[in-house]
Amino acid sequence: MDALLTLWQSTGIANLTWREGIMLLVGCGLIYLAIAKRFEPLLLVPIGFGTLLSNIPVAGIGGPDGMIGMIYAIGVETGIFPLLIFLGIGAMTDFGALIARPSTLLLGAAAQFGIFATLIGALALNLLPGFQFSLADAAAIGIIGGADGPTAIFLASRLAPDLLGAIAVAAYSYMALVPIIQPPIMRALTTPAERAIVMEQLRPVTRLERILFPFMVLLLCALLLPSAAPLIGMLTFGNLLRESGVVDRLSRAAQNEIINVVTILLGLAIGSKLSGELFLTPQTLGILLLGAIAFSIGTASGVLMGKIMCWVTGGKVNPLIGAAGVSAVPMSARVVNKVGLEANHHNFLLMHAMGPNVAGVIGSAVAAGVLLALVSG
Amino acid sequence: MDALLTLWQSTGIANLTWREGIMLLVGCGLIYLAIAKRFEPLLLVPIGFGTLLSNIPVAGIGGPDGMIGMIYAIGVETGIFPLLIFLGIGAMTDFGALIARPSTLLLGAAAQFGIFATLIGALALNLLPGFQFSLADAAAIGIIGGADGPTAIFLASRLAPDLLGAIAVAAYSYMALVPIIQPPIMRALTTPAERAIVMEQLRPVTRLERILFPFMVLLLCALLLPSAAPLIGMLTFGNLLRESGVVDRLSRAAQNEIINVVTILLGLAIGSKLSGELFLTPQTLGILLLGAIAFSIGTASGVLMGKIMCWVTGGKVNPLIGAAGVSAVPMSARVVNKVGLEANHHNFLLMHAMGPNVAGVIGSAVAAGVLLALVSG
Amino acid sequence: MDALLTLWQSTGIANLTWREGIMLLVGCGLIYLAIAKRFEPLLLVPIGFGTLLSNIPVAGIGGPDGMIGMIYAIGVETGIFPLLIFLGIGAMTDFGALIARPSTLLLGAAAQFGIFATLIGALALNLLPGFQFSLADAAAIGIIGGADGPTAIFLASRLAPDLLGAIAVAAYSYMALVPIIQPPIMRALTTPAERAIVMEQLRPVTRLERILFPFMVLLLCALLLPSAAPLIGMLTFGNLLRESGVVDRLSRAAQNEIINVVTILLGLAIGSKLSGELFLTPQTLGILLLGAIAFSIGTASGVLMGKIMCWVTGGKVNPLIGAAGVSAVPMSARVVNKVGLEANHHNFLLMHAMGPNVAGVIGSAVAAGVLLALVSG
Amino acid sequence: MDASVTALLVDGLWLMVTGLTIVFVFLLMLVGLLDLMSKAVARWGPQEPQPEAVAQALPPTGDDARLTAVITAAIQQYRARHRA
Amino acid sequence: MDASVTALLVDGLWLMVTGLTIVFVFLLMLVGLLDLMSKAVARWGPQEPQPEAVAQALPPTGDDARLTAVITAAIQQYRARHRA
Amino acid sequence: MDASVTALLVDGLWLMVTGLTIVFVFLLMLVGLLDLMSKAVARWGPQEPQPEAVAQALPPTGDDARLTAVITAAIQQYRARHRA
Ligand code: NA
Ligand code: NA
Ligand code: NA
Repeated sequence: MDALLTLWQSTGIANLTWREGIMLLVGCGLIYLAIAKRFEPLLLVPIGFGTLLSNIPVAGIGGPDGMIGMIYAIGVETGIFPLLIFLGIGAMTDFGALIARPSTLLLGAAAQFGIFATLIGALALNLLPGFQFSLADAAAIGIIGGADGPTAIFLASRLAPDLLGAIAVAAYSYMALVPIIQPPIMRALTTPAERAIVMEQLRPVTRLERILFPFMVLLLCALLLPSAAPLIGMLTFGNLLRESGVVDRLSRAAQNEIINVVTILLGLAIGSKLSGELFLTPQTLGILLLGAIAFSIGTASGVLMGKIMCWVTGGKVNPLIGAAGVSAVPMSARVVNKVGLEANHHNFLLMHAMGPNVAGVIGSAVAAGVLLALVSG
Repeated sequence: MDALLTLWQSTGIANLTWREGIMLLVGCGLIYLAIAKRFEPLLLVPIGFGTLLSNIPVAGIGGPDGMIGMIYAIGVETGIFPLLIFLGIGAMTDFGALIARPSTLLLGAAAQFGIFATLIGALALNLLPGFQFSLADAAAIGIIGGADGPTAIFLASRLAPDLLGAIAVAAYSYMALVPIIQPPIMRALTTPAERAIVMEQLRPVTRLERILFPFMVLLLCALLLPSAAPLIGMLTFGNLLRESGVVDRLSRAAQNEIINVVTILLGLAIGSKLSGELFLTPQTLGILLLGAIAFSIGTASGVLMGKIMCWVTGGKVNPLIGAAGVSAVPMSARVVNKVGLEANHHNFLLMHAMGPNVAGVIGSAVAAGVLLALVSG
Repeated sequence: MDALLTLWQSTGIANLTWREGIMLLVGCGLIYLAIAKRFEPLLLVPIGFGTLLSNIPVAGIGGPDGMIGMIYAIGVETGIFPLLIFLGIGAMTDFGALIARPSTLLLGAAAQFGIFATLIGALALNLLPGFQFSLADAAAIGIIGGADGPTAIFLASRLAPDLLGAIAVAAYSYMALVPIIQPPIMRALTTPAERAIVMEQLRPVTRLERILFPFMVLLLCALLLPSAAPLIGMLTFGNLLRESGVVDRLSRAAQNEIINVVTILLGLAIGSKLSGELFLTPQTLGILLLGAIAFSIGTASGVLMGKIMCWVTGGKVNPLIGAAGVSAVPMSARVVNKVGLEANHHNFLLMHAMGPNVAGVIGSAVAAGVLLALVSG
Repeated sequence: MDASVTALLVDGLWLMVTGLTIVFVFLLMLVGLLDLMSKAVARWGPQEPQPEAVAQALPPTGDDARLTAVITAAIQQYRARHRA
Repeated sequence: MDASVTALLVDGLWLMVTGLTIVFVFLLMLVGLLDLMSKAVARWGPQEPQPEAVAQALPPTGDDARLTAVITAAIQQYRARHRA
Repeated sequence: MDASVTALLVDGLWLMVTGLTIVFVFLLMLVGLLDLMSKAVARWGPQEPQPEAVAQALPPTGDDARLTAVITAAIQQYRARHRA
């Protein structure tokens, strides 16, 4: 009898709290979005399943002695996992369009306005009861506006680890929602004539330029903003592996083995931060709300900068490509292409949007470095 | 002269103990079985070589500062390696046959009787002089009857790390001996008429069922038996990666990169537990003996449950498929197929045996959870 | 104003020391050699980039809390990375030529003279002001003469971690320079008639011999020189994975996934030892000078041993193949082939040079074991 | 018979009974749950496309090894044919 | 309005201004640097070979696997020649 | 000449002599061991099948992926047969 009681008390049902129950549903919801709606499944399937595993009562898989807890300590607390993902992204990214037209970096810069506006918004939420965001919290929330998953995870793990779960979920969810969030904003801010602008073909880029490019970015980062060096460093290292042309097997390892294995482990580890105590708070609602605002403001400021560039160049730049400055590679570039085609059936903007698109990745890594330097310093 | 003496004293021969010498032979024996007899080579080659390296005198490769000792501490003590292997197995396993006919889970349940009978046997051995098995030791030995390598390693590393070497060797060796151990038992317990039974074709399984399956298993595990959650969790996670159809690159990483690399390291690490002091004891003989008994009892109870199901369903179930309930995927399913073909040349049981076969994997993971909850709790 | 000052003080320029500046140039130089001159790019690209990242002021990426510093602690201090590379090399190496003609092991032995001569040279440098090489330092420097990257890294990380950066750079640079360093020495020490000697075809080697080979090497190492067991053990383990023919997926994992990922991380980690304080010293100049001498002496002693074997066998051995005894696989074997072809257009020595070439790998691992046993013991 | 061993054996028997019971209860409940799931999918799930279509749709998922094997086989067949 | 929140908001605004400024300065300088680089490459860089030539020049790069393959091929050729 | 350096050099020379000796002894013994092994294999080892036979015998080894492929093929064959 006693033994049966012990047994019962070791079951999950007997120990299930309502928070855990809700988080199990949240985990299922994330996986549903990933599989049925194709919301960034590469990350959201592991995150969702990590949420399930971490919220199984008694098992403690996400705790300090549990498997996922240990993975978190090794890979996320140290920052190594998001950096390895950045290595893979560098090895997978073709910066040719950016090298051919460097001015599109300005579009990538403008779109970072979303980050800083959201930061203010997060601080303003403190006026409501129940919100207690510090400056570091606000900075970590703002980075959602960078539309760049690993950057958001890296910064949040440094500045606000308790909010990491909500921030990662918001970042990846909104990245998946880019095709829904962006088009209305793009249409509202541009005229049909602007959207129909056909841009000049990009010049070809030489191999030497491609090889020198990572060094230029790293040089500037080393001289001006060392706090962004881990992110920018791994991104440029990956890109050098790709473009050097002499280390193909390393480039392939970065693009496949490393990024795939790390994605599985990183997703599980983030799931361990989706626990009831950390996630079922008004803060999370605030973060989800602010994330949507961040994406919208980033898109709008990118498009507005696009309009300025259009005006300065005498109509040679289609302002739509500014929307790609939020990054969310390559989703937002494809959205730009689609909206452009609506206005002019012969207007293929994809290649032109790739410039601001990859500029957005650099832009948000730079913004992350700025926040790290100014907020934690 | 002095230096020559120092030199001589640093050689292996001068320091070789008889225990190390025998263990070097054991290591060679395991590799011989793996290469010449094809005994589970993927595990036994690394285990055998790990045994060689760990028993080289003076070098201390298996010790706390040696390479293999460190791998053991990182991957086996934490339980991470067997769990990652379970992830890969989940990603490689097609549970379709089980979903099409869930009742075969009962065959997977019955075959776990081998685990518990062996546990009693191990405790009974304490009546002989030289045996001192605790309840935890006995539980770890019993799990050999689960016929599932990573489950045995996981449980042994938790309950009886000193016996890990012998248990892992016994588990994989008997898995390789399944084609020799099982057929006589199967023939003894069934009539030719029973063996000739042709089963109904399995219904097709929809993609949605395949996707929901891991959740059903995990749900039950979370509610009833959280102690099995790490094993069941990684198995179902791997299976979801496979069946979701949206994260192929992660599924491939789990099936290849992760499982291959971990298998190499896990094998080496297990080899470090095959040291003379731990292995050359009467216990090891007992474990090898009990392992054979465990497999035999598991096979028998599976077949007997098959006979019950045959009787209940009015002869629709071929009792042979019960033997596949011990797991040892896919070896025992092929044994079933072979014995079935002997009785009836048109009787292809392979697909029907896959159901109990994968049920056996779940069954022994559940049994491991039970043992963890009841013995260490 | 104050904030602007803080900001300025957090930039890289404000903190850049001249040492860091020079090391950034050294890093660029290494990458230039790797890409433009094809100097062992697989290692020198990551080492060079690791140098850049580790010398970015303020960021501290190579420090104890930085990403590369952590990678160094986990992979290099423990010795695990070079050992995993040796595993991969074992899985990639065909020892057939050596098994067919074991006597070429003597050429691999002779070429190790470079190691010990350089060791003396390093100690002699202490006569000059500014040099303070201990016996351990000298041993680590001497191993450059082994012409084997991972062996050099392994030994240096054990005996002289502060010199690791310079030693690794010297080892890989001179390996890349083999086609320039070796031919003049080879021509100076041989007559045209000797160089024109056509060797007998190698006998075919059976599968069983290939499988037994790693055990023979490991057996001797275990009995005589346990201090070489980690290196020899992983090399022979990798080779067994390759030759056993029953674990293809593990062999492929060792040759690809493991070696590629570890190469990236190892290169970065070595870069962290290329810091101004450790590298910009007279010692480094000495190491680079001694490295060139080591390669030259190794080549010369290999060729001289080749001449002895030629004389003993009555002219059946082309002395050129002795030069391949330094290892630097497969570069030096190709150099031998080229110099042989110059003397006789039908003289293909490639296969015959592969024997001493892989013998050189074993030879320098043995020499490393000797140094570990005698110097640190 | 040693008293402590007897006690252990009693513990072991108890463990066997509870253990096997739990295993059976667990797997029986899983049988029920899977049956329920399959019925629910059959009733409310989406209309699955034709099995042939499934068979063709499935391969591109998951296993590269299989793909490689298939391709290799095809190549060898092709070569054999052309050699003959 | 809470004084501490006001202070935070002021901090945040300051952060926004400096932050965006740095982002823009950084990326503007990068624009300049990339322009300079491209011009330097165009003036002093090597004449880029024809795209086709590039495509053919790239593959023989770095890879040991390929090297092994080449050596193996050479060995087999060698043996074949000597056997014949 | 500095006394401590002289002592070091003496140590170094000693190290060179013992070190090279061990390397040579080790590799000489390995030569002998490999010769013995080859002779033993030639005398007692299995008759090596024809090279072609080897090539065909090796592939079916170990690999699970292949096993999976075989099983899958069997399944599909089975289904196809029963459907028809
Ligand atoms: Na961005
Ligand atoms: Na089982
Ligand atoms: Na060497």
